[in-house]
Amino acid sequence: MLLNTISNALSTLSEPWWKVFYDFSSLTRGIDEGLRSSMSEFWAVTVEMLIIGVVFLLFYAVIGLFLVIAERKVCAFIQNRLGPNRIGPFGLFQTVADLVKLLFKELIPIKNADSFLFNLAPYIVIIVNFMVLAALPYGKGLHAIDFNIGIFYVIAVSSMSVIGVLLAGWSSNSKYSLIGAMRSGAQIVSYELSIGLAIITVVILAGSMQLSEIVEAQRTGWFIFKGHVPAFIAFVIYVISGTAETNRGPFDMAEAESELTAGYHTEYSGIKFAFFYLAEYINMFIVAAVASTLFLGGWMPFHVGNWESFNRIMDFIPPFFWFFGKTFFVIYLIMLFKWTFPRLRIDQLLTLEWKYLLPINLVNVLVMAFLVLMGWHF
Amino acid sequence: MEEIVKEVVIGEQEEYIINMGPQHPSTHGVLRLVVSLKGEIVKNIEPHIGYIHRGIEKMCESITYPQIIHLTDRMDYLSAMMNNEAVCLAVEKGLEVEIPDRIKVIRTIMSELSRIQSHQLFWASYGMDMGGQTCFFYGLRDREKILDIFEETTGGRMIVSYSCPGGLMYDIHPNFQKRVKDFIKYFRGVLWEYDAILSGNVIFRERTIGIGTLTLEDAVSYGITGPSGRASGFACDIRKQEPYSAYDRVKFNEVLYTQGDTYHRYLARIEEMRESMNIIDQLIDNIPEGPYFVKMKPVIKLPEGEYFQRVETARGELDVFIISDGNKNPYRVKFRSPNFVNLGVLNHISKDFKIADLIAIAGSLDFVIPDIDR
Amino acid sequence: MSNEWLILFFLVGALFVGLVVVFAGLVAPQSTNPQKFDPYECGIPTEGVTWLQFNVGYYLFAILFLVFDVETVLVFPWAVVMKDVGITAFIEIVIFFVILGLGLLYAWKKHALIWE
Amino acid sequence: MDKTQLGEFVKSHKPDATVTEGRQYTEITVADTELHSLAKILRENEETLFDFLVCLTGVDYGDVFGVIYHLRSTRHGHMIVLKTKTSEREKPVLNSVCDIWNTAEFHEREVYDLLGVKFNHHPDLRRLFLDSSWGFPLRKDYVDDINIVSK
Amino acid sequence: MNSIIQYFKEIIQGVGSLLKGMQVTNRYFFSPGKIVTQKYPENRKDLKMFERFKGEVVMPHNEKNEHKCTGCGICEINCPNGTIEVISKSIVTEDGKKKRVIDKHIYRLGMCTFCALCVKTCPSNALAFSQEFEHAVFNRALLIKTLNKPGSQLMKGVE
Repeated sequence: MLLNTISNALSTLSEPWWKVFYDFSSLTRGIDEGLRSSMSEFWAVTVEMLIIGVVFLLFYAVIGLFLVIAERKVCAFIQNRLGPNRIGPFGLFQTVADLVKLLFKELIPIKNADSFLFNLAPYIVIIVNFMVLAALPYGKGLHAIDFNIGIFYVIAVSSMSVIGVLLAGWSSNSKYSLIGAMRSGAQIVSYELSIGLAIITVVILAGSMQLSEIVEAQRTGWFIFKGHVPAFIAFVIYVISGTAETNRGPFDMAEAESELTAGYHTEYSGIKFAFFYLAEYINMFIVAAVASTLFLGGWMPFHVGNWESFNRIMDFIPPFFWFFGKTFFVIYLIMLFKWTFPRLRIDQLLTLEWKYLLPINLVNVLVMAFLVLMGWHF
Repeated sequence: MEEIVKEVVIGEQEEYIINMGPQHPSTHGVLRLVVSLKGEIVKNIEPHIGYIHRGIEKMCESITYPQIIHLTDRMDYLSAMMNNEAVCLAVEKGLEVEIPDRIKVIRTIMSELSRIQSHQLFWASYGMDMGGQTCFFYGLRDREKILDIFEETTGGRMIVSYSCPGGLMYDIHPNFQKRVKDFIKYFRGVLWEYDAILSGNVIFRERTIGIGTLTLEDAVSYGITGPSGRASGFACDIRKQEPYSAYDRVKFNEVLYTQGDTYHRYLARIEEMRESMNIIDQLIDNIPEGPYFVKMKPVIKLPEGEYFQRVETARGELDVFIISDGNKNPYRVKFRSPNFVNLGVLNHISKDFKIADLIAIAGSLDFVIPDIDR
Repeated sequence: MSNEWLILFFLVGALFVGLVVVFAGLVAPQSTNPQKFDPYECGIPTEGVTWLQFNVGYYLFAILFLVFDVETVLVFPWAVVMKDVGITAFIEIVIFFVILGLGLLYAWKKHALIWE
Repeated sequence: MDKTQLGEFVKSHKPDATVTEGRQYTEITVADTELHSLAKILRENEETLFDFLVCLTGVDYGDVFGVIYHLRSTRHGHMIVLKTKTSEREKPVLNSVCDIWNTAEFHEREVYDLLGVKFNHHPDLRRLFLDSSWGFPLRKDYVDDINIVSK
Repeated sequence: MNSIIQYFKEIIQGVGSLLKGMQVTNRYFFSPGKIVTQKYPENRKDLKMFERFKGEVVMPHNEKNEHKCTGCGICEINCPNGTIEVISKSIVTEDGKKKRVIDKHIYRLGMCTFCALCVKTCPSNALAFSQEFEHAVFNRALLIKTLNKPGSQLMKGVE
């Protein structure tokens, strides 16, 4: 019956099926109307919820697994290696095999650990991931929840995942984990600020906190170009502090494998460890997705002034792919950071934030405000 | 004499004691450091060693001199060539054999290649200690080329057993000179990457400059030799002080710094790679013709006496001290291994730094644990 | 879609973790070796208590963070309406930022920004 | 100073010491009670200034234990060998030179570990490599049927 | 003022050094031709060890199943850790003389340290190193090998 309604919805579309990639709103509207017409409102909402839940679960799993293999391949190529190459073509299914392996591994309860918090920590990091993913605009009309304070919500919720890390480290009853947790605590009290201020720069330009409106405001040009130098500085600061927020190298002090063996997730085994691992990658995706939404125009294609033919070719690429292309570009940048730089020390981390990023950011916000006031942006 | 042994107090109660090692990614083997912390600040370090103590000195007392060589490979496995050479030089000194130039020059080239590959591995693993995993692969990639040269000539990559009392096990392979020259050319071309990725990196510099400073007085008093000592200004290069093999006929600079911090210990090794390449450049084209082995008696018996040979390995001064009673087995063999002595300074220089600094400092002293434990 | 839908995503996340953990608990082996349950400390039994009170010097940072984070929250609504309100908003925020900047400078000069 | 001058220098301070010109270095044999004071003189005198303890070796001579110190001066570049013997085999005790050269701390611990020679005034004299249940493996009369395979 | 210039100089230098490192890694990412690792079991066919590679000690036999080992035991004496054991037996040759020949030349690969002393000191060059490097077995007893093949004989002319 469900398939029937979907095919009905698809047949009601006025355009060919591939046009869906250009605008998802007609598809979603079609499904919604189809469901409502064939059943009561309660059931229609329930089925919609089921669809969305399953879609996001699949999306989550695919993105997570893909990013893990992508990271392993990227670092392999950077390091003159082949990378995983055994399972599937070019080792593409390596992560699936790893996941299955982790699923069948023993979950070791640590002696004297605070078992409630110990088990709670993975829930926190994963739930936070899902709640942020819900608010991102993936393409035209492909937006689960469009808050009017979207970007504010994203930074507020995404910083919650550090609580998961803190809990994991603290509850493990391991000294390495505890130090890792303390370090992640220091990280949260720093990089939250930079992200906030970098985003404020964009909000000034867009005049809105709603993600769909921010994307829409970039129809005439991406903010990174529109906002001149301040927008670029804000982008750099955002990427740096985003990397720090996700606990990735070179800011991976909380796990610092050469100092704390594995930091906060030393004691986690099997699938519980996999959650942290997965969450790290989804967090990276979130940071990159937000960066591409705010600075690189989200799903907006790349346009150059009045080169009509060029712009038409760019329009031909569906917005959906524009979004993921930009996101993966930022992800590649973040991966390149991790595989190039040595790890910072905890006091350098704080110095970087408080003595460099924060003052620059404050001035940057003022400069941007001045530019907008004068109308000097494009 | 009366017996006065101080009572030992292990740590204080309010300190946070963490075991680093033996199963730790950055102790490079089975070194165990019991670290007392205050917050993240290291207050005391107590090295516990001996996890792989094999009693090489004791074993040497029951085997003959040529057989000792294969044990020395296993002390500082990254300086195996120099370790072999040290024992051979001591034995040859005792027998008063005249060693042909060809052997001397080949030994010198091999030692310098060995030094380069050791420093490459240092660079690789140090990068990894600092969190930049890519360094590890670049370092090992370049090191493989030297190991291939070794393997072609000696049949072994790390465990070479190349020198033997009276000369060398094998003559150099016909491709040897060409391969070495190719390697030098290649390595000169990629050495700038080492600087681009690590030495010049602002994060790395901030993490190492001014950390774990060792003064000249302490370096001498603690007997820190090798690049670690020279970074503090301690001119301890035995290749200059007591030239052995062909070191008296090559020109090279002793890499000396005065700062003595972690960064300069690191830098000294990078510069030494350049100096080693210069030495090889001077020798590789003029390997004299001649035999690669001096005919020795089938059973080597050192005349009664004491023989002391100092050799500069990649990590510092290796002394071989042989006491012979005239038998085919030595009476007592002592290896003064550089790592063992260098370990003694770790507590002194890493006090009051952070855990991350401890890793940086320990890494910059470049321990090879089998050499500590012997 | 309305904001109440967030509950859905909360539930999806929780169910995802819960179901997978339950599944793993069913299929994963159980060990009987008591040493396996020791916390990892490089293969050596832990000395002393793990949850010891110890000094991590981010108290000052936490306070500074509070100050600046509240400020960021205040600036967000300003940023949205900045364009419409115009020059008044700009002057106000300059004053606001200058005061904040002075605070940061004060902390800097007082060496509060040094982690110990 | 060259080899003979070093010998004369030591003779002038410690008339009881035996000075032999060895193959490589001047070798000085000194009583265990005299060792520490002689080491201090050699370290502190401006003409000798032996500030680098190159090597410290413990030897089992059968009836007694000996410890051999190889010293080097970083300024003058000369080397000297000090030798001393314990007075007995049952309870071998020597004076530590840790206060003169820091590096002796580890060396002496090693000698204590492997030969059982105790060093007075050593700040932290414990077994270094081995467990306390082990014997002293570098002694000539050490037997270990399990770990030493003899052909 | 100076300190402000210094501040910005530091930032520019720092960012510059970071970009330099990223340039290197980025370049390697986009040049897959520089990959140095190999797929090991797949490249077995064209994997060639160096001729002097010390894989394991073997006793070369010629096509008539003859070896050169006289059973003198010099390799056994020279082996530092008892890897080699030469068991000889006495036989009566055709012309009625008693002669000692090897019964078994036992080589314990698990103990061998590849010091090459046996190969170098053998007076009749009976031993050599093979290029074989895949030694993994499931049973440790399989690492104890008898080097002379069953029924093999001493090569003519070797004393």
